[in-house]
Amino acid sequence: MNRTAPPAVELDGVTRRYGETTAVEDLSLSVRDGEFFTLVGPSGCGKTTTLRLIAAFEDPTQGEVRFGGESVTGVPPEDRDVGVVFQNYALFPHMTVGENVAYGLSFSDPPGGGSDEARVRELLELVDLDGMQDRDPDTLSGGQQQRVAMARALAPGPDVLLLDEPMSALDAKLRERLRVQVREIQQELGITTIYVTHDQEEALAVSDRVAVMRDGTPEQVAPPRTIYREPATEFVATFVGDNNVLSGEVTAVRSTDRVDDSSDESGRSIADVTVDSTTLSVALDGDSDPEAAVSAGDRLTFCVRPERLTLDADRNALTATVTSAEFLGETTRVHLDWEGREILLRAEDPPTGTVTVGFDPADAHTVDRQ
Amino acid sequence: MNRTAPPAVELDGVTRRYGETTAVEDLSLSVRDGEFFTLVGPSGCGKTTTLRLIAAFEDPTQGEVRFGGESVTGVPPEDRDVGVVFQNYALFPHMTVGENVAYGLSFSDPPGGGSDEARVRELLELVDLDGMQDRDPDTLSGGQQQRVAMARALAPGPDVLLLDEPMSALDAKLRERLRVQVREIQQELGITTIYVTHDQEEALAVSDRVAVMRDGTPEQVAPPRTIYREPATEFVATFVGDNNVLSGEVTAVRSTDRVDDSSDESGRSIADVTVDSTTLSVALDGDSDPEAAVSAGDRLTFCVRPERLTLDADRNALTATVTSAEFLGETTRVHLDWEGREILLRAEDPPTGTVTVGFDPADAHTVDRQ
Amino acid sequence: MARDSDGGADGGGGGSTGTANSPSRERGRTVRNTIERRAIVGLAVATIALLLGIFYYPVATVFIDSVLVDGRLTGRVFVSILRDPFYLGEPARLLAGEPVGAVIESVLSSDRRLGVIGFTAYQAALSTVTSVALGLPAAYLLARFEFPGRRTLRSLTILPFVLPSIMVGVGFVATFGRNGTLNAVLGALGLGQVNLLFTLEAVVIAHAFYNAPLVARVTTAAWESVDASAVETARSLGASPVRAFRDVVAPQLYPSVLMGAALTFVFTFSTFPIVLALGGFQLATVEVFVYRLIRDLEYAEAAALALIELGISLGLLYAYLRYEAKHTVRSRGIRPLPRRPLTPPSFSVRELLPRLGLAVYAVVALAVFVAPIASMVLASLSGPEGLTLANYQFLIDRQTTGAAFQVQPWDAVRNSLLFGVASLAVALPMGVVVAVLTTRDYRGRKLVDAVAMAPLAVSGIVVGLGLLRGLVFGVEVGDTRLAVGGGLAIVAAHAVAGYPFVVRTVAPGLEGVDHTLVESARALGAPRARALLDIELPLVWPAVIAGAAFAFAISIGEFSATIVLASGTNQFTMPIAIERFIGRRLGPATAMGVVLLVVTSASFLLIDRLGGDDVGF
Amino acid sequence: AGLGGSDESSTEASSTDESTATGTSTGDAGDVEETLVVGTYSAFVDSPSTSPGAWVKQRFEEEFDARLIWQTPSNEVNHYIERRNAGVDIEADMYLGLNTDHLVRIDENLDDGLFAGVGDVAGQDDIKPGLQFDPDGRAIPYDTGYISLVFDGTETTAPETFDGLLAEEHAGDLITQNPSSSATGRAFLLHTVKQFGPDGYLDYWSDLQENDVRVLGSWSDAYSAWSGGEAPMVVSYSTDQVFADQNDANLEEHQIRFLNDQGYANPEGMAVFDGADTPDLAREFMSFLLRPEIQGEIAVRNVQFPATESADLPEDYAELAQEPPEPVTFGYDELKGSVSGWISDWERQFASN
Ligand SMILES: Nc1ncnc2c1ncn2[C@@H]1O[C@H](COP(=O)(O)OP(=O)(O)OP(=O)(O)O)[C@@H](O)[C@H]1O
Ligand SMILES: Nc1ncnc2c1ncn2[C@@H]1O[C@H](COP(=O)(O)OP(=O)(O)OP(=O)(O)O)[C@@H](O)[C@H]1O
Ligand SMILES: [Mg+2]
Ligand SMILES: [Mg+2]
Repeated sequence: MNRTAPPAVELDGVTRRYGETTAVEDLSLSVRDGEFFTLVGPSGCGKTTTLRLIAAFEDPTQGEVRFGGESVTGVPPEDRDVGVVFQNYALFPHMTVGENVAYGLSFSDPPGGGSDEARVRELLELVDLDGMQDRDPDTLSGGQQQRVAMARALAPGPDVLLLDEPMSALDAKLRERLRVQVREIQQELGITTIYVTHDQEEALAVSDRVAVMRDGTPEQVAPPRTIYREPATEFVATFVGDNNVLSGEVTAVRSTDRVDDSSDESGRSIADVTVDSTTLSVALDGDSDPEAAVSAGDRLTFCVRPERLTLDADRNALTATVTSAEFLGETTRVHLDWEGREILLRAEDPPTGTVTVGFDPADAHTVDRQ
Repeated sequence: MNRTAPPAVELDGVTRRYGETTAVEDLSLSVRDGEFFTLVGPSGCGKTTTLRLIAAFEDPTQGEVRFGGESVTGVPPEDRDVGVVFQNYALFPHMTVGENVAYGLSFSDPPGGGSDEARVRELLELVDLDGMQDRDPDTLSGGQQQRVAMARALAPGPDVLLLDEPMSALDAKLRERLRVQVREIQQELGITTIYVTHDQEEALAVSDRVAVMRDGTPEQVAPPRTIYREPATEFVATFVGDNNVLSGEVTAVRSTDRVDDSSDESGRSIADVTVDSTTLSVALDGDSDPEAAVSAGDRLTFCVRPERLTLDADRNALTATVTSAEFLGETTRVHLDWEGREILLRAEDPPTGTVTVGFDPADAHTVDRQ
Repeated sequence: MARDSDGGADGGGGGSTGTANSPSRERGRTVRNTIERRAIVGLAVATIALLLGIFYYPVATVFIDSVLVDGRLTGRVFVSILRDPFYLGEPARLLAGEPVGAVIESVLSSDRRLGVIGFTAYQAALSTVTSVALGLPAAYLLARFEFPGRRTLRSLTILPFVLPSIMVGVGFVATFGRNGTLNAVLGALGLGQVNLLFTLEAVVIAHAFYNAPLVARVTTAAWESVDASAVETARSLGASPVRAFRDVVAPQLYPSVLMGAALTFVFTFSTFPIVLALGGFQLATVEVFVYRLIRDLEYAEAAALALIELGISLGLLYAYLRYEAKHTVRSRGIRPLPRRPLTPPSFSVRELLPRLGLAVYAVVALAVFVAPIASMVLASLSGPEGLTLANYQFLIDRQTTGAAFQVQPWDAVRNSLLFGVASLAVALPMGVVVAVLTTRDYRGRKLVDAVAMAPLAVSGIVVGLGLLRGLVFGVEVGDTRLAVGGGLAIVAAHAVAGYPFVVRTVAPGLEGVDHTLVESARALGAPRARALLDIELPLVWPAVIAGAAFAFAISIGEFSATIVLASGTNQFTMPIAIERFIGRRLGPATAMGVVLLVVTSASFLLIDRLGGDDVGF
Repeated sequence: AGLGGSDESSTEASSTDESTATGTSTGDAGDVEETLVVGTYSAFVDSPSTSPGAWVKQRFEEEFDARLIWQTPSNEVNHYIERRNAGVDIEADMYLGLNTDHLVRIDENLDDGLFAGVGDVAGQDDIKPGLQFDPDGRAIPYDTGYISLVFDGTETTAPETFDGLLAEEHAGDLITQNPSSSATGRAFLLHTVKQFGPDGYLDYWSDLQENDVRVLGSWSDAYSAWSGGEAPMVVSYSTDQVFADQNDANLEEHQIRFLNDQGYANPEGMAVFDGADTPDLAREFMSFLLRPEIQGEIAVRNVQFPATESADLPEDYAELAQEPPEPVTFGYDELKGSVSGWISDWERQFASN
């Protein structure tokens, strides 16, 4: 990855309107060459539209799309070297599975030499559909169709791969395998991949960077860890993974206070936040600039991940009642009721009745301050 | 739930072929009255076909479907009293939300007496869509559409509810919220529910029992915890959640040996299994019948969940190299290479380089013995 | 919710006691359900009965003559036709026992004989190709471009369908004749004269006049249901717009284009008045001979010839239906291709070229479709001294002073509309039921489908005679003779003639409906008939309307059955009035023709409006 | 005769009940007065220019205190042949508009004929001798037409002889009609048979075809093509100028030519159906039609020539309606057994592909 090179794909102030609806608004994004870039966001937030703008299926109402630093305005889809997998698969209904996959090869030679036929076989193997060459798409199950669409898009070895929820109909195992494959192919060939998914875990697992979109604009664009651990907004905090968001008034700010022996960030200030009648200690982010310093009287919104809550803790202790538990295999998600708020907790063996949970102030992350 | 009553839905040796393809083969299942029964399995394993057979959208090539102990062969869908929610919701696009929900009431009186109108209101309330009667389905978001489909299926008070991946198109947040709702509605109404999902976590979270299907037949039918903790086959072990499967030759079997202070199963035998050149101790399941007792020389296949592997353990220590790590938010999935085998590990902060992992013999579960 | 026991479906499952329905309500529901449950079967039986009574039986009374001569069963009539080079051309010599090699050689030679049947097929094939060539650009225009009046234009494309051949003859002579508009224009442009009339070309163009709109309508519908994302995917895989069209769009249009082509072939294969009016006897088709033989009471040969004609048409339809079954794609047409404005957004070659092509096409269409119709209108307004309303005055006079046994223009209009609406009301359910039956999966369904299409393919002359024998004369039952005639019989005959169009338009629609919608309805308790009525039909409403328009058009244009079945002049329709008003001057007939044009245009606009925003076809 | 038949394309119009199952009713109107049902071709009662039907009906009913009902089945006399073949009641008393080959066709196809003998009809003796075409005495002629060429004198001058039509200068000049669907076309064909003999007419036709003769479907196809200027000559009736004059057309454009000074006569006859309900009334009607004043009026209104010598024709009628110097026609005996062969041979030659 060459960071000084121009971004592989860049959207600059792009807006796309459909009549009254604004699907994408003043969107600026840049995707680096060879990057695996993921768009997540609630339904209708403009993910598909963004991909369509990149693929030239739509023209921006305003703004510009650039590939490798050069404007591609007016360049038709077939000349953009993009591979696309649509949400509805868009398989060619009058072609067999094999013909679908081979279609893109009629415009270019298969990457890596070989014959078209070999390439088709190779790709169908990749998506676990060996021997299905001659089936008609409409005799396939939903997941099988989706895999054909994946194989078809990969066949010509595009420069940019646009994937619109390409695995929503697949089971976790297959999805993992495929995404690892996609990731591998992507790295091997250096394909820039822009991926839309509604599976946040998937977004975190595969991406170099993730853009969390909302109402046509990204709320945060960052590497997965940052998205998960330092969400920029409350929306991002709750949209990606479980989270407990609390807000209250800051009653005091103490600085350079060593919070806890497990905390290794000694330079952080601690705020005392009163949520309803309970006062909780929250570590403030160290790098917040001085002007934005939190002071008493501010309203602070912060979040604590469920897995950071510990049972029978003594700091920031909340006494709550277990309302339900969901067995998730690896852990159990426990729903607690704390003074009318829902608090989520992870546990291996779910407790029952009334429990006390607490968290290390350093595990709290501030998402808003007023 | 009345266990002496005949099963609400029963498939007896059902086979369904499409030309050359066998979608479902000699499938026998019985679903108890009021149970939340989930089918999971890889794409194309026959889940949808199974539901379609139950709903009479397909006829079995062989075998019989029984409702409440009586054969329903030849009974058309409209007389089977089943509610169906499809993956694509299949809302009637030319009807409003209210009309969609009311549709099923035109063939029977609303259960409980009341008027059709009251019933529609009641159901829309149930699915949290009060006041949306007059909207057109295509102005609703995916999640809302899904709930309309639920309400519509529930309206005539079906005996059995069939759900085919009703949430696969929704983002994780919404899916979690809805599945809790589905489960609540199901329990409130005590309705027998057969649920298809490709999301294993979801299957574990909501079901009374789960059937893991493969190639048209169930590999294991059991409650979620059993499926996760005591998978019957290697396939189940790896399909539901991550797992490390190892197999080797049994060199010794020691019994009534207290394995470890954390283990509370004192009655279990321990087998020493040699995998390649490493000998590992594996606790054998206590309830295995005497004839099936493991003896030296057997080939044993067992599995250990990644979250059961601990770093720097002294028992069953394996020295492996970290090959990659996937950040999943809550934890990180670490891929290790141990003598050419992939070993998965869960860690909060992924280690690098060479690590030693180990596991408690009681955390191993035998899936096969030859 | 009152559910308290284990499962069990009413009527099939066991053990269920838990529904809260009172027994009487339950019974009411059961009665209604029983009716609904039997609705499809009932309608199917009624349809079959109607077809048997109004079509198959009457037609059989004629066809039987081909094998039953003087009370004896014989195949000799067929043999003699098939051995007659006059009918069958060179292949006849095969049946006459000549060596295969010699026959093949002569078939390949330049002066081969086609025979009447061969020639008929040849001109039908030419007409089909021309109709497709003239229909596709129209489909392109209607499906892919947005412009004011698009919907009206699409509604009116069906007009040629209802025009009596005499009107078309008048229009064509005035347009393509020696002194016609075309030559006037060519002359004004300093180009040479063309002599189109009385050539095969004239006949072929007239056939295209009738059938290109049909091709255009069905193709437009298919084009509108192509999913844009398939095209986009092809583009992203490297296909240029032209390649994407060829590889992705075109294959999805083939079934419809072929359907238009198959119907065109069938219609032009049994062409009759147009060939003789615009071509001449040297271009005589099979139907001309069927007519002559029947007129001369040579029933055996006539019936055999008509049966051969039918066999060829049905064979073709069957082949088409087999193709359709294999190639119709369940369109997931979620997002149709967007229409482009007719005015080019930019002046690039890419934008200009197709529009330029359309402009050229517009000139051709003007000559082929608009000019003949305009000529008819002009003819109706012309007299010996130039423009006049005398011909319309004639209609008014005939209405006010005509004798009771003469055709009255207003009565004809009223009857046409009445029969049109009534036969529509019969043809729609018939067509829908047959469409449902033929879209189910069973062996030989395409054969059933083809047989159901027979009303399109049987010689009109045979149908007329059959109706006379089978219905008007009736059958002896005991002492009384059961005969059928009059308005109801006309309506039934029109419905039989029109319903195949409903089938052909609705069946692909039904096949394309997402089956989970129907399944959802049935799981909710809807019997098959209700699911059809509540879900499928509303969803394929545009196709239903399209079929309705065709069925209505067929009824409006129908001649031979109407005149046979009418019990008096007071049951005559517009085409009969036109025929009656033909005299030494064509003015009165063309005036009546214009009335027909106006009345049917208005009807079609109205019918299409009922179809809502997106009327397919 | 039966009324209420559901099939005939014309009856007493709106007064007819529209029962759909019939065959038994015998006319509920006019129980007292007698009813005469006359089958004919539609142009006789309903054509856009003039037709005698209404006038005849009115005069007859006034005088005879009977009801006259016109029936105009679309396939004309074949309709009654079909009925007889099927053993269904004929429902008409007589037929108007028979010609020689109808009789031939009937006799060739029905074992027991369709018509009764003429019997006692006053006025028969006035009929021009050459027009009687039924040797078996069933049909009486009531008018006749002569088939000739009509040509546009401003474009060409028609040749005087059949051979003249083969001249280079008349290439593509003539339009005629299909002999099986048009009376004029059939007459023209028969005229060539008359001229060249059964062995020679096909050769003549092959020369004609080489000279680009057009054989269109119906008389109106041909006439409208001719009117439109597609060709300057058309086979039509020798009364053409009567119409031209009525429409104030240029008579120069409507010239008549009798080839070889001959005109093929096409007499139209009437006959009573075997088993008619009111045969006497039918015969009274026939003699009514043969009366001089009626003959004259029919001729004018039907634009034909009267069948009788005694007809009262307007003075100027002969000026426009031309009679050939030498009428020719084939008699019944000549046509019987031959005509269909002649036509089908011609067809096979002309339309051979
Ligand atoms: N052709 C169109 N006409 C009108 N509105 C449109 C069109 N396409 C998209 N929109 C609107 O634009 C917005 C963004 O749509 P888009 O398909 O990009 O969302 P998305 O993020 O892909 O959602 P999902 O997760 O449901 O697929 C939505 O509100 C949608 O209704
Ligand atoms: N109409 C059909 N014709 C031929 N094969 C079919 C048809 N329907 C299903 N199949 C095949 O039957 C098998 C089972 O299909 P089914 O739809 O039941 O799978 P599924 O478990 O629901 O898969 P998915 O998770 O992908 O939806 C698949 O291999 C599929 O290709
Ligand atoms: Mg989308
Ligand atoms: Mg499925």
